Amino acid sequence: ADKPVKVGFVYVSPIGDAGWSYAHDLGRQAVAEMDGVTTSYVEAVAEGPDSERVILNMARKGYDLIFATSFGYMDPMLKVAKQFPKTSFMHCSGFKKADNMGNYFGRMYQARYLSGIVAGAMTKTNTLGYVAAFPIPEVIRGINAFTLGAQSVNPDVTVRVVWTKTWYDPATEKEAAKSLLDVGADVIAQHQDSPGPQEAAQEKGVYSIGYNSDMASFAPKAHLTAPVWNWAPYYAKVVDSVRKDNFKAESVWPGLADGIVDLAPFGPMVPEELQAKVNGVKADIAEGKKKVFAGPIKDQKGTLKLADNTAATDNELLGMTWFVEGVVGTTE
Amino acid sequence: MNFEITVLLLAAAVQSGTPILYATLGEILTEKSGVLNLGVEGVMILGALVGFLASKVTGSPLAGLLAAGAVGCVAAAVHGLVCLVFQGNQVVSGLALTILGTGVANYIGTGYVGQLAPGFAPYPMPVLSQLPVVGTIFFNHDPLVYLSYFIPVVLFLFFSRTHHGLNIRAVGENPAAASAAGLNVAVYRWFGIIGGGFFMGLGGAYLSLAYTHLWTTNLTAGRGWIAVALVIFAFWKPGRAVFGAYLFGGIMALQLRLQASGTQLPSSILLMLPYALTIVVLVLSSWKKGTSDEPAALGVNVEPAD
Amino acid sequence: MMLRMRIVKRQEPLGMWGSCLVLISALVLAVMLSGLLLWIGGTSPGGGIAALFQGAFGSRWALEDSVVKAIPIFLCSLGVAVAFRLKVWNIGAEGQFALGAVGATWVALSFPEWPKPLLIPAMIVMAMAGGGLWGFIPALLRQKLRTNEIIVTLMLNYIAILVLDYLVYGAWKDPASFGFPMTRAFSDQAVVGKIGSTNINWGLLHCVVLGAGVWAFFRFTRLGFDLKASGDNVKAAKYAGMPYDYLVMLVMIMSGALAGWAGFLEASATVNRLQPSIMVGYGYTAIVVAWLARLNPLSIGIGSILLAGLRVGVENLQLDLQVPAAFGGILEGLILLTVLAGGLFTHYRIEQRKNP
Amino acid sequence: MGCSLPLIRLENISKSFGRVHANRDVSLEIEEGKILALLGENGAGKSTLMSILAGQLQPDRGHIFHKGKRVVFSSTEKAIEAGIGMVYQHFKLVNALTVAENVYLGTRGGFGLNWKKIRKNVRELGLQYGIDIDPGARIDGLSMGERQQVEILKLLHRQSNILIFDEPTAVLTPREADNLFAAMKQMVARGKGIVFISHKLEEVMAIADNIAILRRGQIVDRVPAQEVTSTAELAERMVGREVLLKVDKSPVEPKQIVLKVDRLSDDRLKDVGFDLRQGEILGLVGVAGNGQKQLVETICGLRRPKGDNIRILGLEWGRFFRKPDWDKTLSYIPEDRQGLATCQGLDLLDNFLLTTRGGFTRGPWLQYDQARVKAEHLLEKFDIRPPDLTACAWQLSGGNLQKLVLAREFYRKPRLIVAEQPTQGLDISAAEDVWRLLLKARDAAGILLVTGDLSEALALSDRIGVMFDGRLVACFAADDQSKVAEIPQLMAGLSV
Ligand SMILES: Nc1ncnc2c1ncn2[C@@H]1O[C@H](COP(=O)(O)OP(=O)(O)OP(=O)(O)O)[C@@H](O)[C@H]1O
Ligand SMILES: Nc1ncnc2c1ncn2[C@@H]1O[C@H](COP(=O)(O)OP(=O)(O)OP(=O)(O)O)[C@@H](O)[C@H]1O
Ligand SMILES: [Mg+2]
Ligand SMILES: [Mg+2]
Repeated sequence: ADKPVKVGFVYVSPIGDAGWSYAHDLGRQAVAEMDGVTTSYVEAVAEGPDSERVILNMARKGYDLIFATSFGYMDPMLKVAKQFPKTSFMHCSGFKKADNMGNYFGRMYQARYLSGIVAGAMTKTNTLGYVAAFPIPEVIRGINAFTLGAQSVNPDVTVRVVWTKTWYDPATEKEAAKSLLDVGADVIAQHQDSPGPQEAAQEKGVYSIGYNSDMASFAPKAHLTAPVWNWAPYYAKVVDSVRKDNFKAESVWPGLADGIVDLAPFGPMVPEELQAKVNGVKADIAEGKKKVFAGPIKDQKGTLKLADNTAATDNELLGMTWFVEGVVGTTE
Repeated sequence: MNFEITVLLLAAAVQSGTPILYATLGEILTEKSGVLNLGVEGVMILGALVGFLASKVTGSPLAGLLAAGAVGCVAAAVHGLVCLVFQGNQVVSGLALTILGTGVANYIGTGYVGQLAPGFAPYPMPVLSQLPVVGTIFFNHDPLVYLSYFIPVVLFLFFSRTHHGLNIRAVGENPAAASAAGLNVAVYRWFGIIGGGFFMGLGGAYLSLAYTHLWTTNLTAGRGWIAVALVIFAFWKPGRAVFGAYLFGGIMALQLRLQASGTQLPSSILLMLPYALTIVVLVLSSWKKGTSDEPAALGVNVEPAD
Repeated sequence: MMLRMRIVKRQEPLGMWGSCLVLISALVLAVMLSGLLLWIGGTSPGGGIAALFQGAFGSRWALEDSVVKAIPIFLCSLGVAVAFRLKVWNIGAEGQFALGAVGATWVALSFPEWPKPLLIPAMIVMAMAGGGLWGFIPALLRQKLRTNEIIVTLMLNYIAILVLDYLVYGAWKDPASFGFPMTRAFSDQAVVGKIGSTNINWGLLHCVVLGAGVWAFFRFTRLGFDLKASGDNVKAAKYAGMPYDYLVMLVMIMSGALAGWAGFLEASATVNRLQPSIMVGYGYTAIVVAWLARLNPLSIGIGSILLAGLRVGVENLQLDLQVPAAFGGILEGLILLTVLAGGLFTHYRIEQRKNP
Repeated sequence: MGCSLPLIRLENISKSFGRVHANRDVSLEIEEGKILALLGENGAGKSTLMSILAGQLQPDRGHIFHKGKRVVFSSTEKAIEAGIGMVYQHFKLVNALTVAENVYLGTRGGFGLNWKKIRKNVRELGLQYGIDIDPGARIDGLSMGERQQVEILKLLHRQSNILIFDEPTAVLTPREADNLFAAMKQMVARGKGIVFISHKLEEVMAIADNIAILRRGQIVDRVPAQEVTSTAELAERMVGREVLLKVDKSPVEPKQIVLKVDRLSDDRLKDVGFDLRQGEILGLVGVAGNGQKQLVETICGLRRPKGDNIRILGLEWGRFFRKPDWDKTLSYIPEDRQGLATCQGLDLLDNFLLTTRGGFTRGPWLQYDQARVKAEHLLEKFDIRPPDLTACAWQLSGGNLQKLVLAREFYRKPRLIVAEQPTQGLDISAAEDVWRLLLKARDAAGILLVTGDLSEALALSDRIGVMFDGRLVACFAADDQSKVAEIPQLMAGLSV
């Protein structure tokens, strides 16, 4: 029989943020259903010393596997991993590894590209709005992928970006969306955890693209689709490997192919042929036939960042801090 | 930015200023009685949560609104208990109320995050909303915005035209004199605290029932503190509070619109605007002194009556 | 008559034991109330409080962790207390902490090769300058333009955090961080190390020295006396020829410098770099501690460890019993309110009405 | 009516604050149409007794009877309802409100105050009693005399029929006082009962029908006013021994100028100028609020003068205050001992150090040990009780606090003394001590004595100045009898 395992999760925000940590916690809940698996978590843990202490305490308390789900947990986790060689560690969104510590992330940008296609096809004003939290690579990458997707069906499209500097503040996010609507955007996408922007789009009678999970219930008339997270299968796989004593500290970055990211069901206003087209691209990406970041790609100033026939490496993607041509906004 | 966008900006200013306006008016009522309540943030967030929950359970946003007002009263009463009965320091009690209120709201609200509740939808005022410019700015909102137009007027009339308004001002200015005139100082201070809490609760509910229709942790995001600052900016006058709240709401809306229209300024700098401007405005308004209605006994506890 | 009791001001202040009794009763009441909340939430109150205590002080590690976390709280709180003594309501320790970290980081990034005995003091000086500047601005505005310092310090907190953001998202971003907002890790010379084999850094020693220094400053120096007197009665201070405006600015600079020092220690000793998550609200906790401790440095030490322990313990409560993080705030708020309310009994007596 | 029941009967009222027995078994009757004067030294318990009657304080024991019926005034509201109105020693007015608003404070009524009508009413009410005040004026713009009229208007508005005046004349010019007495006479003529508290014995003799004397919380004497023949007799009854309101003043040769004020003007002061020499006392008299406060504060460095019009000990104001020596310079004995001269929350040693700390400074350090020795000595010398340096200032009685301030300031061996109401709140024997100290200090210093008490000024001063409306309207030698006789008119601003 499999040995019983204790799995700990460290979250950067309260799981009540309905977003990033919430999505991971759905994964945790799925894992907790497995035989012999017990889970626990600590939420709202600041990156830095607090996280080191929390991870350390989990290790001391005999947790077999620990997931840390924010970039800033990387160095603290590495320190703890060296002290507890018997414990397995997994870090989300980083790049450092140890014998007993792996890292993982999801290629959300692939789903974002698909949502960009939908937005680009549905817009009439050729202006898309994007409410974004913090100018970090993950968000910037998403905006770029979204823009490339939109441009693939509608070369005239521009994407306007507003930074809120908050992950969850529904009122501010909604206001940010409204500011985009006021300058003519007619599809609102978001890298935010609250459905505030969805509401703004619905009230104005235009379209929106959600994030994290299916946000259709918040704005049924506006919600076209949403790139969503689905951590459960991956977490189950890792827990199972620990249970079977064959945990390997790997670096994985699964995408559409593994179902870790996906697109929420289309709203009824998305035409059949568009749906079919998107599904086609989705299949191509999943099969590796199509790369999202494939040259030629120019940045906002028109400098060529990615030459023809080259695809961005994972490291380039992880460290992306520039906007592609067609994005209006700054990365500062 | 063209004319049309400017009008939309002003409309946004009114809306994003409204929750702050409710809270500011509540704080003015409280401070007029001589009590400083720095717990606005905590009271607001409890109002937001309870308003949301009540609306969800009953299906009636109005019930939610009233529940938010009621919980605002209760939360503020904690401050009253500590300051009026136990003679605690008002500054610290207010801070504690913020910590406690935020904690309680987030604790209870954990299970409801990201859920929807019936709320107030935009309701363009018949006829009025058709007016050019003014219609868009003032009469194209939800009912709670319209309600907020009346409260400053009511408060103004209350303070200047009623006995109780006169009495509450006297209590905030000089409790000893008020007491000698036969007034029960404690009763008026309780009234100021609880009445103020009611409006703060409404301000919180505005966030979860009108501005958005959902609950998340830290929904108020510092708006309560802005309200405290605006009271000083408003010289304790309800009319100026309207101006201040819309100004602040306007700057928040403006910095987002600057971004949306493609400015190259870093977002950190733009986000500083509202806070920096609050300081600037505070400095400018303390420049010309004398017109402020600051209650002379603000923050001073009254020794228990013999 | 409805009320047969009346509240009478004490002629003599309540003695130390009486005050302790009041304080302990208040703490017990706060813990009982939050236990009640746990019980309503379906957690065993006894087990919950035990887990909390276990996580805070129950083992050597726990104790060390609590002490480490108490260090920045202590310094911020010491700073806050210095300002509060003069009845200047500095709510801005949070921002002063941020600017202190920024100042120290600037030195650490600009001169990483300097030898430790030079680099560390330079970092401290710049941290104090940064925090001090952030304290000086509200003081200047208060004395010259009569603006309310509560509001200004509060607004400056928001601004300071955005300044920090601006730097770590921009000019100071570590090129190797894959675009994440953090500076390069500090060089070894810029890091305040740990004491022996413990997890506690030498910042503890800074705390002891600074705490004793502040205590002695108020106790033995003339300037300290001036501050004490001005804090008790501004008019009397002016009467006695004390330069009140100058004292307010001095005290706010001191206050900010101490919070800035805390920012330096946090950046150097515990995080080893600057990143936005360095801001976890120590500056606000510091206010709570300063008040609980009645502005006395020794009590501030005890209070910081208590509150730090509370924060650390709450993590254990989450891990073992899945109690939401917000519970820590509830307990903190309750403690503050009950202790505040308990103050009534140290200053007043409740007695039976003699005349019915 | 002709019924013999008194309006109010107090029976065996007792009240203590901690260890202080403010009232002990006091019984008193207030009759219709009569003025009852309440006399007693400072701290005798007069205000306490009247505050109990007004519902501000609750008696520990004893009862109050209103027209023969027992009543309990558990709040001021109850007392007001029963027709009791009090003009407090320290006015209870809201400075930021207008006259009309203050008058209407506490009145019941529906919504919708019509201020226009109310102001008219207030004005008419005042005119009935010869009070002419703008009902729309804010209190903080009014003189002390006008404020008192507002207090009276409040009582009239409430139709109180038992009126209590707690030291009403302390802030009035002689003329204003006469007006007040006229109004009081008019009120008793309409059947109201009045309690009148004053330290000015002549006034009591002139207006009271009955006199009651309190000493240490107890009624020690009760006499009809006609039976008292002289103020001296009254004073003796009050203090319980013969009082000599005189000190020996031997002339001292004035030496160099220690204070020179030259045409000083600001928003309150107008062209004030005088010299003060070592060896003389200049008594500055005037009704409170005529610029004395501003003058004193400017001289003592709390307000900045406009220009170089003040020279202290030969130095310009700015130079002098840049870094004044702690000793042998200027000592200021302010009127407000609790709010200005001391820190109530600090102990006696700290309070001693407040102005003398310059003498105990070494480098950055303050030498507490040395200061303790000196301060112990002073406590003994000035008989300050409790003689305990660790006691806090708030624990001291008014007289002892003043002694502490004097001990501290004289320790500095000043060459210029500004003394403001130095004997206010002190009983007669303590006041005599202070007078002697001042006269003794005159040898080495010039003294500016600001006082509202004319007899004090006359007893101590070598020269007298009169202030009115920010001006020094007259300044003359104290033995110039013709000028002295004009002082009341000068104080009232009447040119003579
Ligand atoms: N609230 C109080 N707490 C403690 N002691 C008090 C209080 N009020 C008055 N006392 C004390 O009670 C005594 C009587 O005071 P009271 O004010 O009645 O004297 P008074 O006769 O009016 O004196 P004065 O002529 O100075 O006005 C004094 O010793 C005073 O210090
Ligand atoms: N307002 C007050 N609050 C608290 N205690 C007071 C107050 N006033 C007086 N006391 C206390 O009452 C005691 C006596 O004060 P009081 O002013 O009656 O003295 P006194 O008899 O008038 O003496 P002196 O002639 O020196 O003024 C003092 O020791 C003081 O502690
Ligand atoms: Mg009195
Ligand atoms: Mg006395």
